[in-house]
Amino acid sequence: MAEPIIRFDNIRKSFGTLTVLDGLSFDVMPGEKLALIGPSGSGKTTILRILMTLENISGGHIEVCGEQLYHMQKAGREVPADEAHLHKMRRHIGMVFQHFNLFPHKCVLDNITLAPILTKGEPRAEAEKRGMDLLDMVGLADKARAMPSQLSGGQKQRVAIARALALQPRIMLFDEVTSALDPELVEEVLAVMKRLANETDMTMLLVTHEMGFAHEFADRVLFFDRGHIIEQGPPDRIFTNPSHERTQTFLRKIIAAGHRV
Amino acid sequence: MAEPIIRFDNIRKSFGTLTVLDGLSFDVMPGEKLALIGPSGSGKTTILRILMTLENISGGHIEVCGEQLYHMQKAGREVPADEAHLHKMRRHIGMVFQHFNLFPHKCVLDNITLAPILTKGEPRAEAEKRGMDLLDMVGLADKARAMPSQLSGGQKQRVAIARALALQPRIMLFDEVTSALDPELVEEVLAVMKRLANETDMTMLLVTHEMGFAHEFADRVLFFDRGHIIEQGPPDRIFTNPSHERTQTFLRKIIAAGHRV
Amino acid sequence: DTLDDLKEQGFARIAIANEPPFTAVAADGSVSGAAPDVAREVFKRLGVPEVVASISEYGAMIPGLQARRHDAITAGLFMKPERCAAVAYSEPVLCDAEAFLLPAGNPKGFASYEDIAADPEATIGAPGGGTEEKLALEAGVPRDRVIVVPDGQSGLKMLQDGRLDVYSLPVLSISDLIAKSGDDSVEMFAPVVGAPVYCDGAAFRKGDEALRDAFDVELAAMKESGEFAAIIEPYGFSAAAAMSTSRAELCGE
Amino acid sequence: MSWDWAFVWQIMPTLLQGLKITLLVTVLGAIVAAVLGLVFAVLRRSSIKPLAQGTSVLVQFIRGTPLLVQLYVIFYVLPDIGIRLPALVAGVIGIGLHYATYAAEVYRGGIEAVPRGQWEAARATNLTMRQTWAHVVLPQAVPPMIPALANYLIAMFKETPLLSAITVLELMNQAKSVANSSYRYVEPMTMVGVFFLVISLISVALISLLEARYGRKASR
Amino acid sequence: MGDWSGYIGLILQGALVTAQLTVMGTALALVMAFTAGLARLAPFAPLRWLARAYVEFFRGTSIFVQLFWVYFVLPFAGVSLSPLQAGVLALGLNVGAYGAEVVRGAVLSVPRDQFEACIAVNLSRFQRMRHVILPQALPLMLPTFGNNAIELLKGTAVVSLISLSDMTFQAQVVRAQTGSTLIPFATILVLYFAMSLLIGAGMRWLERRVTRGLDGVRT
Ligand SMILES: Nc1ncnc2c1ncn2[C@@H]1O[C@H](COP(=O)(O)OP(=O)(O)OP(=O)(O)O)[C@@H](O)[C@H]1O
Ligand SMILES: Nc1ncnc2c1ncn2[C@@H]1O[C@H](COP(=O)(O)OP(=O)(O)OP(=O)(O)O)[C@@H](O)[C@H]1O
Ligand SMILES: [Mg+2]
Ligand SMILES: [Mg+2]
Repeated sequence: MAEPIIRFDNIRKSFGTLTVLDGLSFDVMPGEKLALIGPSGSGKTTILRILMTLENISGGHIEVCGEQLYHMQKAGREVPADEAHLHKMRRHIGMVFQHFNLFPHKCVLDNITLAPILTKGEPRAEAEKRGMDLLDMVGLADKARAMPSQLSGGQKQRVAIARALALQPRIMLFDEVTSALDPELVEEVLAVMKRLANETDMTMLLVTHEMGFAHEFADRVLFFDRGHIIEQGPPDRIFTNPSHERTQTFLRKIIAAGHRV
Repeated sequence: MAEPIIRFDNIRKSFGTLTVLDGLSFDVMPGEKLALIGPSGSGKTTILRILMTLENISGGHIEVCGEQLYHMQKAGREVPADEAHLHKMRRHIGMVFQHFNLFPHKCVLDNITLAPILTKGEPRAEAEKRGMDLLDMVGLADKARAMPSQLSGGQKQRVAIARALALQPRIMLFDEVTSALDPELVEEVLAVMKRLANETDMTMLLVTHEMGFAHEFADRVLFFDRGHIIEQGPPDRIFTNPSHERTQTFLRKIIAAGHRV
Repeated sequence: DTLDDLKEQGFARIAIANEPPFTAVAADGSVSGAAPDVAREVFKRLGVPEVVASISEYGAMIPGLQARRHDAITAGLFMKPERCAAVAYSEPVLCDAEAFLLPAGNPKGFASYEDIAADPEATIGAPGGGTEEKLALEAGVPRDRVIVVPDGQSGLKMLQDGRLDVYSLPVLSISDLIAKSGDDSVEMFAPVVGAPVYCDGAAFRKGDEALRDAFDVELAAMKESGEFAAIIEPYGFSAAAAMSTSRAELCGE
Repeated sequence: MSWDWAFVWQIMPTLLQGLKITLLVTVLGAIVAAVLGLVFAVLRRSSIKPLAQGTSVLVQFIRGTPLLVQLYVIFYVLPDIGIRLPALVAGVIGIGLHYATYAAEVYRGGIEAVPRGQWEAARATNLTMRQTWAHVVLPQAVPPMIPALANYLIAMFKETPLLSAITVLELMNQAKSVANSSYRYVEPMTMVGVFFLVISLISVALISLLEARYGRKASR
Repeated sequence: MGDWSGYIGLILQGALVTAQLTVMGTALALVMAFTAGLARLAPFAPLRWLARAYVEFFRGTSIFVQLFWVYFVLPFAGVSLSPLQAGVLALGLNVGAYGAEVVRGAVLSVPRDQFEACIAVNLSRFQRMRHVILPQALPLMLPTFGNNAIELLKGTAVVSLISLSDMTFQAQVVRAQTGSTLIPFATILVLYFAMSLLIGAGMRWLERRVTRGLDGVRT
């Protein structure tokens, strides 16, 4: 069997006195599509942010693509990773945020090409060609020169996906990417992500409240509560026949609130 | 047959050069529960805001409880309503907003009693007694002295409902009152509204994207597109067998986006 | 009239400068010095028991008088024909010659305002709106080499710091500055060649001539009796000088 | 005392001479303030604690004491320790230093106004710290600062009369000197007021143009 | 010359005058700020124009010119004020003009939602302002008011130029009488700084008081 591409080993994470993750361990295999679900505050976002190195960890080890993420070897000893190491590791990972976080002062195409040009030294012409291909893929080739403020939420999010893809990461993180969107605009974003899931072998971690989509999208579902994996398994089982009571309650509530599964 | 309690007569509303409503007419009977649905930008919110006198109209007449809303008689001639007239008419109408709009500097009970004390001169003790009854009804009697910032979204919205009810209006307006809530919190708000719909004979206008709830709640559904009523009728017919193609498309999209009907 | 008003309120408001020995402010804040002492005594004789002194910039004195903020200026504001046109002066009170404050040894040999005008590098400091500023400008020192210095202490400091080549004030003011500084790197040159001896008087508002005349009467009596000399001579001023000239002469009337 | 137009015309050249100095001081002071302000802002963010705190106290001290007294100190006290600045230079440094503390505040606010999400997006696209500042943060932070900085420029302009206290012959000092030699005060002082009012009204109008321009850009 | 304690006493007397000017000037500035700030939002246009003119004039001209006018020119119109009154008036009107913009800005920055909620519960214009808008706007104003009060404190130094014996003025007197430059100026710098710290601390205390219960609302 192949090696895991992501390995959480006994991860602890506190904010001040609040401990959010306490000894969390799990692996993700290359190409796997993972859905992280669970009640508000259970730590789903924190997990993605830790992977993206937006938060530091308080304890434990994370391995990404066979290398330590937060640690490195120096003179034979393990020391905390420095900025250069983190920079190197971030190449593997891309993230799409709930609130898009597009660069408002740059047009759509520049949003996409900025990082390839700056971080990989791609020639502008080449970066723009690839950028246009990506825009094509997300159905926004005609908006290349638009400013983010001129786009709808759904369009913004599709640009954000293209921006993350432009760096060709091996792992993509999606944090409630549709929950800031008007209901009618959700579908266009989900469609792009579905294509992505089917057509590439990228590893994907998805945090969502759209159970229906999680069902279609994921190979494996992890149900979190208070920082712990309460249960996990293929979506068919988790959604139709959850073994744990807390999972059942959660799903019932979500359904009652009008989200289909 | 009874007189309508609300009568829109040929209402026109423009924002600058954009005409949102163009000759809109419809009646609402006392006690009727109306659901307004339709795509984003079709003018649903605008209709509620006009009724609440948060926007002015550009043309036409509105009658509320048998009196003109935006016009009054002066020396036998019809003139635009002044602030005093609007103040008088607003007694009939209450509104609950998408973002709750609680007064953040007042505790829950004060939020509810402020208006009865100030606008109706109710004695504080009496207003507070009624306020507590209302809090009881929305299930928040224990939060009377909490500040809004200490409440969850669902609790805030229930307080907002109680606040609107405190003035005992004959007409209640609800504008997407659950769409700013976390999915898990939606149900508690809808439950309160369902009770309200069943137990009182208030006239209610509801704008929502929760088709399932609209179905249960409404006596009549109005489907709007671009400021016009495309079709209307009992929810059973509109939701299961819409006659108009645009209604069908809309409902299909909403369902695809994960909202149950 | 004004005198009756003053008698009634029991005090007169006088403007004084922050320039020893014309004025002195003690550590407890009480005001003395030659000019206020004379004014106090004369007003007392006029039936106005108190004077309330406020310290003011030279430039602000005449507008303050015109704006009825003061009833009189007793500040070493020397009589000159233009000033005589702006205010009503009493007979002379304090007389003094002009002096230069210079680096010790007077390296550039300045003896007159014309000498300063002739040296294209030289800068002279003087109080804004004061006599010395006028004399320097009249002698042909260009505007940008006449530095307006707010007070004597600043002038001394600027000279010590080498920002000025010359600082000009009346003799007694300069000698007071030197005495206080205890600094022997500076010295006084006096009297300035070609500069007249000036005398100040109490200055009143135009229109208050009646008050001025009453003031003159008492002042003359004090000069006569020797009380005048007794007040001003301890400060270093000469009573004889004041008595040897007159307003008519100084104002060029 | 009545208003005399002929006198106004007569003193105009002198006043304009003073206005020239006033504007010069304003511009030079603004440059000092802009640069020193950036230094203050950066030092306050420094990871070396004593440096950051020391700067913070210094900034607070300068902001908490009157410019007039600071000018006195720079001009009259500094020579005691061998620093002898010409009046104009002392004035520019004094006013520039004073307003640098305000500029530092604007810089800080502008930088903090860039949403956290922008820093995070920059990190998620693997930009380095320097690239994040140059391509993401500063381009968004600077335009909204411009109106605030311009406002301080005007405030500075209006404080230049203080420099008369250290013998700089700016507009106010020229007016005083004209008044002192003519015994007419109303005209010169009023004209100084008119100069200030006209120039600052024009500047305020320009600023609201700036605000409209950059405000819109910033709200995207 | 050696009588330092006496001269320090003189400076302390000046400090008292400075404190007086600051307190009274701030009081006037507050009144002007609310009057003009709310007038700028009034539904009656001439009132708005008047407030606007006041604000532009006092922000547009320099405090020096205003002080000179109040002190030397107003008397020709028959209004003669003591130096203290003149100082309070000029400082209060000047800082009040800046404060008016703060009041206006704070009121406008209360979310529109809150105005709308008031209409929906049928509060009158006055009730809206009094019970909902101002209580929320006040915490937004306080930090800037604190800064304004410190600006006003610093502005008091300028009144030494109209012969009011405030702290700066007394320092000048002490300097002329003793010949020392460093000591009087260093003393008053420390005193000014102490006063501004005091104002800052007072404002923070006030802020804590009025924001109590609003935690989580204001960021
Ligand atoms: N920067 C922070 N400082 C303090 N506490 C934080 C911070 N970020 C997150 N938390 C806390 O950590 C816990 C987990 O938060 P997290 O955002 O990971 O939950 P989540 O599962 O993503 O929830 P949601 O579904 O609401 O997004 C919560 O209790 C949250 O309040
Ligand atoms: N204050 C305003 N100024 C300008 N245009 C406005 C304003 N308010 C609403 N509109 C426009 O009027 C149209 C109708 O808006 P309205 O908010 O009534 O739609 P809606 O049906 O409530 O949509 P949604 O489902 O998105 O809430 C939209 O095109 C909107 O952009
Ligand atoms: Mg989350
Ligand atoms: Mg709407």
